[in-house]
Amino acid sequence: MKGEKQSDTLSVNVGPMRLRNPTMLASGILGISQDIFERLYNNNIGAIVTKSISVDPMKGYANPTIVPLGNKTYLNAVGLSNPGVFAFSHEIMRNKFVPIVVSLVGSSEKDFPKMISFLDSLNVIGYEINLSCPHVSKMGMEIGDDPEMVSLIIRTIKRHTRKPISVKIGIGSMDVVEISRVAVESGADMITAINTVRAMKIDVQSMIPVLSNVIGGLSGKAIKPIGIRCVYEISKVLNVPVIGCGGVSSWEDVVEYMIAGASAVQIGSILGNSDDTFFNRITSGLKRYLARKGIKNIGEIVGLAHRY
Amino acid sequence: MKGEKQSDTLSVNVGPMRLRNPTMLASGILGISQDIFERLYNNNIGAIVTKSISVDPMKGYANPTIVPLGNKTYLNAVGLSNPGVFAFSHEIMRNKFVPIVVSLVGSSEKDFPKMISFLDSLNVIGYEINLSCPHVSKMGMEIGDDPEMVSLIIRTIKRHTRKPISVKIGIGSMDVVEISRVAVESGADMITAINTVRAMKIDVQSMIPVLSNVIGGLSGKAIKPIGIRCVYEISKVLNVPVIGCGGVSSWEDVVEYMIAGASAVQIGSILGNSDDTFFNRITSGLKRYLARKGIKNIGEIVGLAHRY
Amino acid sequence: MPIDIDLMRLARISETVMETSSVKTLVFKDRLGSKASAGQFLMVWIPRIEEIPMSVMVSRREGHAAVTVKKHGKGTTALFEMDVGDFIGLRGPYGNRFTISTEFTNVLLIGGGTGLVPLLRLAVNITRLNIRCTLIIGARTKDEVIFEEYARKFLSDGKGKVIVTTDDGSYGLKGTASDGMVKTIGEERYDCVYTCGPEIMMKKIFEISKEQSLPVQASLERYMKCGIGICGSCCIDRWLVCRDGTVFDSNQLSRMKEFGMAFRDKDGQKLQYK
Amino acid sequence: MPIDIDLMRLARISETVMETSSVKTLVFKDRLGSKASAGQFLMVWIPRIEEIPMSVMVSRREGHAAVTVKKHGKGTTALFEMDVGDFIGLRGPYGNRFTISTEFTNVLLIGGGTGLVPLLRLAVNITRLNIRCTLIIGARTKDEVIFEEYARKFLSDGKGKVIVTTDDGSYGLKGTASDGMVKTIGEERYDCVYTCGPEIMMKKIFEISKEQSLPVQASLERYMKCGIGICGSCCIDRWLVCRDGTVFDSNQLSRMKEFGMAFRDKDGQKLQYK
Ligand SMILES: Cc1cc2nc3c(=O)[nH]c(=O)nc-3n(C[C@H](O)[C@H](O)[C@H](O)COP(=O)(O)OP(=O)(O)OC[C@H]3O[C@@H](n4cnc5c(N)ncnc54)[C@H](O)[C@@H]3O)c2cc1C
Ligand SMILES: Cc1cc2nc3c(=O)[nH]c(=O)nc-3n(C[C@H](O)[C@H](O)[C@H](O)COP(=O)(O)OP(=O)(O)OC[C@H]3O[C@@H](n4cnc5c(N)ncnc54)[C@H](O)[C@@H]3O)c2cc1C
Ligand SMILES: Cc1cc2nc3c(=O)[nH]c(=O)nc-3n(C[C@H](O)[C@H](O)[C@H](O)COP(=O)(O)O)c2cc1C
Ligand SMILES: Cc1cc2nc3c(=O)[nH]c(=O)nc-3n(C[C@H](O)[C@H](O)[C@H](O)COP(=O)(O)O)c2cc1C
Ligand code: FES
Ligand code: FES
Repeated sequence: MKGEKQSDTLSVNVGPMRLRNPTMLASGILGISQDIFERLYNNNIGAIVTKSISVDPMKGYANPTIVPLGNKTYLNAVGLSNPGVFAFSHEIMRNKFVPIVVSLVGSSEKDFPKMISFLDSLNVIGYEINLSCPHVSKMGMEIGDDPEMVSLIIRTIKRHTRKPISVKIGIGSMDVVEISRVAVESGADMITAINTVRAMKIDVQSMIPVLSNVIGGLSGKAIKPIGIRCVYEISKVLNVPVIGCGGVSSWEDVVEYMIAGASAVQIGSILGNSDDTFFNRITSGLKRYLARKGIKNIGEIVGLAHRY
Repeated sequence: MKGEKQSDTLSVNVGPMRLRNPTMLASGILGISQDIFERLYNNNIGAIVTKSISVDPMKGYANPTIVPLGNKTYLNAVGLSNPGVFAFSHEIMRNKFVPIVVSLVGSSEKDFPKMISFLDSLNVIGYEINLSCPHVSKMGMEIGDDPEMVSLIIRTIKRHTRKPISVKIGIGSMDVVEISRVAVESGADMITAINTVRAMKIDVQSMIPVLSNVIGGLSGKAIKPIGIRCVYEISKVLNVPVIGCGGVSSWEDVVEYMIAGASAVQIGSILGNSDDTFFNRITSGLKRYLARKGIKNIGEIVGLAHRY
Repeated sequence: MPIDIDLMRLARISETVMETSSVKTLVFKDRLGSKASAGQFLMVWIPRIEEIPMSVMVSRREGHAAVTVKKHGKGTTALFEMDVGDFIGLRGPYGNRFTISTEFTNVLLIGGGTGLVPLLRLAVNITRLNIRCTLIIGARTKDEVIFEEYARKFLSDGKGKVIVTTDDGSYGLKGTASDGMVKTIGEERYDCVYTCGPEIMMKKIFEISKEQSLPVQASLERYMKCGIGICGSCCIDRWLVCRDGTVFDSNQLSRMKEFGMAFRDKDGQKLQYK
Repeated sequence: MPIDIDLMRLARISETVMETSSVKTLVFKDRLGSKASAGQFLMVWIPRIEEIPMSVMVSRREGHAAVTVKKHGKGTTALFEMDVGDFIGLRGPYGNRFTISTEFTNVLLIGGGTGLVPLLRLAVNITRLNIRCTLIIGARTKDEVIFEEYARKFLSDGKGKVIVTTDDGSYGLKGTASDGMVKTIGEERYDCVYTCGPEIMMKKIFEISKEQSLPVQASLERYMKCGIGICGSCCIDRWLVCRDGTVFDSNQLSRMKEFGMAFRDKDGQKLQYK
């Protein structure tokens, strides 16, 4: 798959998924509305990953849930608020042309077949399993740090769907390569790395932690070098397509992730600083870069850093 | 210790160490020259932590070893280069007035008594044990992620010195609270959190990882919210003085770390962006803040965020 | 150094004004807020309680901004109970703004409740351009009429006029704000209708305007978490109210299936307006 | 957007000049480098091989900078072997600069080897201020004399003069650069001595100057990793060469115990000059 030639400069194969370009919406960003998905797709995004969906609706935490820290860096503890799989399956029921990956979150392996039964017949190209939300107990990182639970969840999901699944990992208390290995050995088709990194902000004047949940996840520019490292480490060791995520804000960042080993790249918080031309600017930047280097298809740069 | 009143506004007790103000030099920053230590002390720093010293001299990695990433954020893989304990004990032999904490690094528990035998009779106020360098195998994080090794090293050190020791932890593949707990139960007097975070940077034009070691550690502004979170988590759960470190560049950052639970705060990479007035600006900022809040001694703000 | 409007800043409340028994204006020093355009909002942090979007109110004091809050749930009640000397956190101002064409000669502003806040800011700008301006203040009952005195003062001297409507007829015209609208557009020719308030009211106004081919600009509200186009919670059809709005024009409004019909709850579920 | 000099930028070598069999000048487009002051240096990345400090050489081409490298170890050899079209990475320029007083009328510049690089930049500035300037070019032997032609050209027309010394007498004055210095200060009165080159040479020059009460500015070299005052590897006594230097004046030099005596190795061990 790596380096495989394509007719089109930017089209990529991400495991069994074929995308017109390597950009994807990161989960939790603008991720609950079919109308918004269509707008983003019309604005040239490669694919959508939805907000993480749970069996039942979740209200999430009180605000502040999202705190800009400056320099394209953000802290959030949304608390996985989502409309639940029932309402969400209605949301995307009329999806015709958008390549949608549904992000799923659950507190036990039993949650996942329930959700898949609602979603599997819809126009959905795959699932991303969120095992790495750093600030919701019993649903995120606590599961991602438990290899047996990870394995059980993935094996259960694979028995209930033939669609490709990516497992989203984060900086928890297990080595990223080890937890990815567990995921792949249990049947994951792809790995998404990384989720936000556990972090915190205190307002010094009021002496109060700003997030209502006190602790949240760091995203944006600050975590890019960490994400690049994780993608490099995982893709160098494991024979699995990796989807890069964390701090992408320019076409150069997309290239950096792909050279590190990512087959596609998710874009999240930066969308708060961008407009409808964002993905066009990314794709034309990528095309110019490839032309300058004389590269026919962007897949050829995937993992070039593994030489070092 | 927390909240204990002091005659002087900024003086703090950090476990058994008493400092004139809560600022300390982070290990590895300008950390090999007694002349520089004296200059920093004359410029009003509270204490010095030296470069991590090993039994034998270490050349470290080839350059580039330090890569500025912009916005006060840095990536480094110096490779623990240091002159070795013999040369270094000569370096600080004539130390009269600088409160020096020597950072120690080793590849087995046997290394530490050797180094202590050179250092313990010198004018040194304590040791910091670096178990968290994220990019040197067999010396850094690999040890920090092994609770039995951590415990063995600390118990060994405690048998060979009566000086206070701090254990420096990082974001590895063990939970920061758990590894701190192991350290404290093994006899550590203090915890320093955090070291740099494993990260990487690829130059997209040449498609080459910039650090000669490929992977290094992220420091500076980008990691501050992660450091704040770690200090909060550790100090909230464990009854041990915590020394905050990571991304401090202003007096507000010092305050944020202390409210999170730090008894003192180390300052590292930002010194690349500062001049001789830096610590005076920090201490006068702190004094103004305390005056405005009507606080007599800075120790009173330590851990105020634990209310939440 | 340029100031990052996204970084939360603390502001000390320097003055409060009780507008009604459940509506209060809080004034505070905030240079960025003082320069906000009509239609923009601030994300207001009530420490440890909530962070909520609030339209920026005009403040007579240089370098100061204000918000006018109506007691509602947890967040607005806590804000309402704040007093001089208390601190709030601020981000923003965010969002787009009402636009005014210099070719306009007479415009109609229709507000309900705290929806009047952005319209007052707008009215100030409009009168500065020597455009005549009629402001309809809609309320359920006499006690809930706000800003009337203030509006009458600066819409005097031929600059414009103020019409008050109450649902129960206890003051001014009996009827809704849209009833007031029907009456005044029968009497005068307007170039544009600006509105902010309960969505059902705005929907009605939009429909009346459509029949009359009157252009409308409406400032909408949706549940907001980030205020900066990240979370998606404020979406209405394909638009984000925080980023593409809060102000939408007739063209956009007519393409919205959800306007006046449906909104999303805190968890993102779509609910119908009753 | 302001350009961050710390962020590594790639530059393509556009021209090379062989100065001697082991010294080569590489020219590349780099706006920041082209504006460097005399005494400043760039951190030059030779991808996958090394990153090393290099003084910024004058370049005649607008918007271009250059470095002149002497083949030495791994890094300098790789750089020396680079050709037109190859890419290097750049950070900086870093460090302070030589200072010139407008009251000076005649100054002496003494350089050895690639230490001439910052002095050429300085000489250009000095002659622009209509200050006379004598440049001593020190070399071990005739083949190692660099920049003579270039220097003679722009120090002509009464702007100054060039003295070449060779240790073996194969060209110019026989002797070291400091021998040349002794001779010329016997003949002319200088207001200041500027020097860059082997430290033993600079130490000698400093001592001669001290006897004559001549102020000195010397550009020093130490092992550098970061170039920006973080790592401490470049320290000499209480100073950091990358940040407090590279240029130090007589006052500082006289307070240094390590100047001409000791330097630190890659691991930070202090070694004595032989
Ligand atoms: C752009 C904009 C400008 C606004 N300007 C004003 C103003 O000037 N004065 C004023 O009094 N009110 C204003 N509001 C409404 C105000 O934000 C809500 O009344 C407030 O957030 C309710 O919070 P609560 O905790 O009191 O209510 P809750 O008890 O939490 O909820 C009550 C209802 O308020 C709404 N609401 C709650 N939280 C939010 C939120 N974060 N964002 C949007 N709506 C929410 C929902 O409809 C919810 O059902 C504005 C809203 C928006 C979107
Ligand atoms: C401010 C400054 C300006 C300089 N300008 C020039 C110049 O214009 N032209 C030129 O040819 N040389 C210059 N040098 C010297 C040049 O940087 C070294 O010769 C080069 O770094 C050697 O690298 P190497 O890999 O070839 O040598 P190695 O084989 O690694 O080492 C040989 C010796 O070179 C020195 N050295 C090695 N690495 C460094 C380093 N990172 N920083 C400083 N010294 C080092 C040490 O003394 C070492 O013992 C300058 C040095 C400094 C500090
Ligand atoms: C507001 C917000 C909400 C998020 N919600 C989710 C989520 O529901 N599921 C998930 O897997 N990741 C979630 N994330 C993490 C992002 O998908 C992404 O991994 C992270 O933000 C890093 O990418 P970025 O730096 O481009 O934002 C969320 C991030 C943000 C900022
Ligand atoms: C160049 C460099 C070298 C470092 N060397 C060491 C070291 O030897 N031992 C150690 O414990 N930490 C070392 N660190 C980590 C710092 O002590 C500190 O934990 C980290 O940089 C975060 O702090 P900062 O953001 O203030 O730089 C080094 C950091 C840098 C940037
Ligand atoms: S409030 Fe978050 S996108 Fe609008
Ligand atoms: S080279 Fe690092 S401090 Fe000077």
